[in-house]
Amino acid sequence: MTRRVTRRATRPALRAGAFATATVLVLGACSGGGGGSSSTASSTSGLEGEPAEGGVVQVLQNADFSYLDPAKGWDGGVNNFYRLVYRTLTTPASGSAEDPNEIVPDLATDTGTVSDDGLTWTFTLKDGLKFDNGDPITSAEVEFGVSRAWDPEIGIGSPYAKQVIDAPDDYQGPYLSGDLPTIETPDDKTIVFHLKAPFPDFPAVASQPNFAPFPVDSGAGDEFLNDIVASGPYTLDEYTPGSVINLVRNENWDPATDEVRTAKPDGWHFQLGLDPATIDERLLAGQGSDVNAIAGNLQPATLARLQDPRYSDRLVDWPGVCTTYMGLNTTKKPLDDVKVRQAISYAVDKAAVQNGTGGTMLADVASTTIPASVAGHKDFDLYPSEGNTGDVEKAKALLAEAGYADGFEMTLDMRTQPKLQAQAEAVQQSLARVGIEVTFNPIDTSKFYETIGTPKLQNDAAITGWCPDWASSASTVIPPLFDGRRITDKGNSNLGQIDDPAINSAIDDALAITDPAAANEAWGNLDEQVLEQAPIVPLLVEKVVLLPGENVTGVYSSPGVATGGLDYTGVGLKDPSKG
Amino acid sequence: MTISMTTLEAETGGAPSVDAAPPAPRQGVWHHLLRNRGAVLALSYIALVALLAVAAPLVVKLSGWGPYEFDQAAIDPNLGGLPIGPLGGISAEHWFGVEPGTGRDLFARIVYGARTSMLIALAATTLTTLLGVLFGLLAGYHGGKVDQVVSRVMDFLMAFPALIFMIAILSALPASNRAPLLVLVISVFGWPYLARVVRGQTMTLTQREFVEAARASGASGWRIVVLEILPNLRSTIIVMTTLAVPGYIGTEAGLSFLGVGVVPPTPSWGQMIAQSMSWYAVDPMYFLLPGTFLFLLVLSFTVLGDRLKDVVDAGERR
Amino acid sequence: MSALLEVDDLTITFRTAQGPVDVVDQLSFTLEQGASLGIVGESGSGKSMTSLAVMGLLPPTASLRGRVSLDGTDLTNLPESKVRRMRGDRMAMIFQDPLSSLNPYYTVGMQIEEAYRAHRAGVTRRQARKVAIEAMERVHIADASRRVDHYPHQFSGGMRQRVMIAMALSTEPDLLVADEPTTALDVTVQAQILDLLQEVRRETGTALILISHDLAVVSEIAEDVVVMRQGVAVEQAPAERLFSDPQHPYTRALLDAVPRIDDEIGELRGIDSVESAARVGGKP
Amino acid sequence: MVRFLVTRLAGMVGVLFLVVLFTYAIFFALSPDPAVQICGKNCTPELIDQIRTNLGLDRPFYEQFLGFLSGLFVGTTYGTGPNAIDCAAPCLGYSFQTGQPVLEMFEQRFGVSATLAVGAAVLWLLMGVAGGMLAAIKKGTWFDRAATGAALGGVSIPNYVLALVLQYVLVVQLGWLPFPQAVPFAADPGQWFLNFVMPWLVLAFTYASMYQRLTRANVLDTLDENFVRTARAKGLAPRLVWRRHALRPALTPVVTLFGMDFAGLLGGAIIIETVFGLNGVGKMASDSITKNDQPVIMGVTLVAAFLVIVGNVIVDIVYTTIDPRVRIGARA
Repeated sequence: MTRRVTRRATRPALRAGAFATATVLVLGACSGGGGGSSSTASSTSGLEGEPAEGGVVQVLQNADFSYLDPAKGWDGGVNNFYRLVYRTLTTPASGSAEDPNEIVPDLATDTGTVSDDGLTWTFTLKDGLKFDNGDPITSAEVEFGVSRAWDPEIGIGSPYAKQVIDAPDDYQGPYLSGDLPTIETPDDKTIVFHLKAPFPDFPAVASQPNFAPFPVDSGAGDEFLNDIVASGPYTLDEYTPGSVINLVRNENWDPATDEVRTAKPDGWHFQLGLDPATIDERLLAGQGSDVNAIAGNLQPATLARLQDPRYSDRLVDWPGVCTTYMGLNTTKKPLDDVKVRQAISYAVDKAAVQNGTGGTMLADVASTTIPASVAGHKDFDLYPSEGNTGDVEKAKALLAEAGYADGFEMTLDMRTQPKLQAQAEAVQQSLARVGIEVTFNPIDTSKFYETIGTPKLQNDAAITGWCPDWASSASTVIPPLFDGRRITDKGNSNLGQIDDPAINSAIDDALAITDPAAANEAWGNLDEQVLEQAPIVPLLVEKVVLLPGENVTGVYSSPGVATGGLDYTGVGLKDPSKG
Repeated sequence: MTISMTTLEAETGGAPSVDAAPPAPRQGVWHHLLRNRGAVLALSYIALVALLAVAAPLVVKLSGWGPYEFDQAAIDPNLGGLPIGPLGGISAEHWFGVEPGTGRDLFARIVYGARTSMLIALAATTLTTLLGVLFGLLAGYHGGKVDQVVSRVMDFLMAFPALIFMIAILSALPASNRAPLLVLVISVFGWPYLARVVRGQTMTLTQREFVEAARASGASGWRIVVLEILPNLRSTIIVMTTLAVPGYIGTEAGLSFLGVGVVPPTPSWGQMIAQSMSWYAVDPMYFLLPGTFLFLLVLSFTVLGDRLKDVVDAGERR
Repeated sequence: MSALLEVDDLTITFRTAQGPVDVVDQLSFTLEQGASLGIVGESGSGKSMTSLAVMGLLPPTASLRGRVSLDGTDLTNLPESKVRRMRGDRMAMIFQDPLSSLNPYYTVGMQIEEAYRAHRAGVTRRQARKVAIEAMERVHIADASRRVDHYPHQFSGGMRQRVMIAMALSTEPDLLVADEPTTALDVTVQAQILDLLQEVRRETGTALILISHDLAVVSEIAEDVVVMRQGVAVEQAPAERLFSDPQHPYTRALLDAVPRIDDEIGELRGIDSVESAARVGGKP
Repeated sequence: MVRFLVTRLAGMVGVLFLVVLFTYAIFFALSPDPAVQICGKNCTPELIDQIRTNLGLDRPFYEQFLGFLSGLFVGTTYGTGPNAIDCAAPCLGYSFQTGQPVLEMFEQRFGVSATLAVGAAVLWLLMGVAGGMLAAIKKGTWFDRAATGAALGGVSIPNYVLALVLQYVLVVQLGWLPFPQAVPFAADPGQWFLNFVMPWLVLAFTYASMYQRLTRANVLDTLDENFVRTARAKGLAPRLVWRRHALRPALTPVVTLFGMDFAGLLGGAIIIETVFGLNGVGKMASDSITKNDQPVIMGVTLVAAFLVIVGNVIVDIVYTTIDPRVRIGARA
């Protein structure tokens, strides 16, 4: 069965609207784009033109990728990279596709066929699939690749295979336990998965990085730490951790088998370990090979320097897919009182949080859990205020009703990084207006998730973010954040620790809906239902603001692979001889 | 560099010798200091910063903005939160302009930052001096095994890559109350530099006639140390301590700069400079102001220490 | 024949924060070839400044009026480079503290050679070394050919002063200025060094200026004595007359302070007071 | 000499052992559980336990410590079975966050740091020592006053403030220099120089100021020494007095201080490399502190301690050859 998802309200194409107030920044091309009605709105004058064959794309990056091994890595940055070197059964559509949120076939000929009971999914592989060493990719290699997810040390990436696919309780991956019996490979082209329970979103699960195929018995221990076996259009030429990744063409990749990747450039050169400020300076200067450079989000301080028209042509501005929110721990007094939580929802000055994050160019104020660019978004604002600066009167009234007219004290878990600190301070200041005194519990970045994900250690509130694992549905937004039965001792993501039977059953209902459109409507309504309880305060959706080099084109957003950022698969150079 | 302990290392070579006459009377030292223009300027600036630090709540009442108050009207949300107006938003409203992104008043943050700098530096100085004098006296007076142990501990601490270790240990420790931790960590690595000098001078003094005389008359060990030896070390301790203060101010700022200093939203100059780093191109005032305040404070203590040393040395030569 | 050294109306002025101070005031004396002169006075009387003025080694903060002429040449009018060439060649000097006066980083041999080679152009190292060893032998340093390669800290105080004397004599100067040469030494060694000075003076015919706060020391060697107090020569007389018939009250006081000297060799009584006086007046 | 070396080396090993023990104990007590970090985003308590067992993290402190120590000499293996990771001797530890032996991470970044350190050292010796000597010779002149004032400012200005000021003036306002990034010498010597010149200057400036002050004071002190007076009394040419008798004693403490400072440069490099975004060992240290990558922090601390201690020993040895008064073995 093929899933079709209704188009989102806003396309992740270039949007000029946010610049309206910055006079010089109004893009010349916005007349043609805007609104998202046109399917080709994702190009501007500076980024026009089809990518030509050849050249090397330069990627300037601060941090190294987490892991080259797709069973280990799982985040917006590395997932995007994986698509250059690995293929999976399915994959999110290219950023340039009509609906980039859609899940489309990749190694498989379609997005899978489900049995009537919803428990068995069957995929058929395309012809002509090969690894970079020329060996054919068959169902055995796909099975082997997936089964690595069960290895306790290697399978630390995407959890969905383990959560959804049925497996023996003591199964520990191919190296320790051998073949996984619940994945069948009746012939070289067919692979059959047996699930624990029906999971209509299984095609999205099959797009997770750990569905990449690997030669049987490869990849034990640290084998894939510094080298890989590629199935995508590029393969690893050089890797110096923390400093350089060089990709060259995988000659055994057949473009005829791949509808997603255009793979126009001859290679990719990742320069890692660069300071964010250095990256911005280089992008601004655009010297030498930096005309072919792409990078992540610009720094807030850089935005003020983009008033020069020579930059505005190249500037890319997309809505994000990750919600920044403040979780309110409903097990703590007085946050167990819904009126107090609603009061906080009213009191928070979201505009101040937005400014601390980098202002209107880097973030949109959020009033919902599901971001506008993710399927299932419903537009509502339960706690509105003028200019999003907070409604102090309403908040005070609610506090008085709850018996806290004089306010109270609460502790906010925070990380001491400039942006996160500014967000926390903005919340602290705005809550002070209604008498709520916020003290900080600063936590080292590396320990932050461990702390807030452990209910025993968690304090009253914490500011964090959530990105959907795929943008085709909100099934990876609402359940992890609000399903009371998913609260665990460690690694908990339901920060509000809300356990409401009505919400729980509504989640079950929504998960069972097989019609995507109906499911999305259900998620949107559920979002509203949850926020009436105010277990979290949605704060922002951080945007994507990029400044690609002037020779770069094919710049499209991918909500599914790159959490709203630049989709590498379409990127190419206008003139390969440059730089 | 303000963080390296070698600043102290270099100065110990020039520490006043004890062989000369008893220390110049305090009055004399003040008298000489107040006649030196550099010393007076340095003292005035230190007094000003100390006054700002002590009276911070009053001062910000005068200036109108507290250190934590956001002023959204002072920044431009469409330009990444850049302060509105020239020179980082300097105006009658905000005397030193505002912080990008939040619009917090820089003057108030600098005034409160002075509290952090002064408090930590002075606390660290006090603790370091106590430890340094105590262990220096102990090792120098007792000699033998005690000296062996103290000296080995000092060697060990001085061989340690102090800055790297301070950063590492502070980042690993719980962040909730960093100020006492900062003081402790700075002092633990700081005292050997004073103790080494005190130890050497105590050893010399212990051989001197008046100490031997006191000992012969049956005075107890501590009595001799406190009444006979300590007064003779006074000028050394004062000079070395004054020269160490700028090091501690710099270290606190440096650690805050690297993100392991005091916890926000408490302002600290080092932290402000760290945050200003990404803004230096568009809002240079953001780093220039706290940077200048920090520079002048370190400079003042250095000048004061230098002059004090000159005066004490000259007193001893007379 | 003119005198070897003529000091005429010498006034040395120091610039200080409190204004100019005359440390030597209108001092005059003469010294014949091969003669010996003692300058006596307490600390701060200007005797050391006088010796430095003779050598042309006054500190830059001092200024000088009057004449200092060696063999008829007025040193005060000569350019520094010319004075330098005479210094260490025609006139040499030894100092109070032989340890700090020798450079700890170089062997004594090297330091003696250096003095010799500075004034003898074209001398090879080998020749200079031979001169150094000879000079050391002349001042009775045993095993000179080996010790020439030792460093100053490997010598005892008396031996170091012998090295200094050897260094001064290596160029066979006409005038030797000895500024408190025995003050920093042990009592027994003091006598040896004084004997040595007498001996080399007899052997080489060098004129000697001996500066000391100690009349007992001066009385052993000097033929004439100048008594200085606060920069002024209060009495100038042949040694014998000065001791037998002091004219100035200050001279008498000095003589009284030192225990009577009964014979020429000197029993060196009252050593303790000499020692402690030296301690107070000397550099710590 | 042999005995001296043996004693010094034994002492060095002892101090290093203490540093290792101390550091290891502290991080053992304070660090977040590496197993939790490895475990990733979707972790279960069982998985954490499993990883702990696999990596030997559940063993008692002394066993883990001994394992680390033996890894230094004979290498070690992390984990067991098919997923075991080998770390060859000298194994400074293994970063599970980057998936690299710590030593390898060092090797990759050492070049940048060494370039920074050597360049800065050359600059600061030139500026500091020459400046100090000139100021001493010209004591009291305008040059002396200017140089002394600059040095006073130099020791007082935090180098990150100086870095920002220079960057603002030279890069943003005047555009004379590029925004610093580590360009390999082999790639483009001109660019290499232009990119490193500002980090060199900033790192060197504080040290240069310190050395200027020290040199000036030492030279002035030495010129007051009796042996310099003796040299002048010998009638030596001023040049010779200066070079032979004043400079060598005056510079001896500078040489020893230089040894220690150079060995301790890793500390200074942290800030400079962070400010200028140069990917050297210092940057690696500050990054791993942010990420709490314990094995890397351990490794950096150890290497830094090693450098300082070796620096001390070298200084001692050099000292014995420079200063004849220091007999070998006399300094413990």
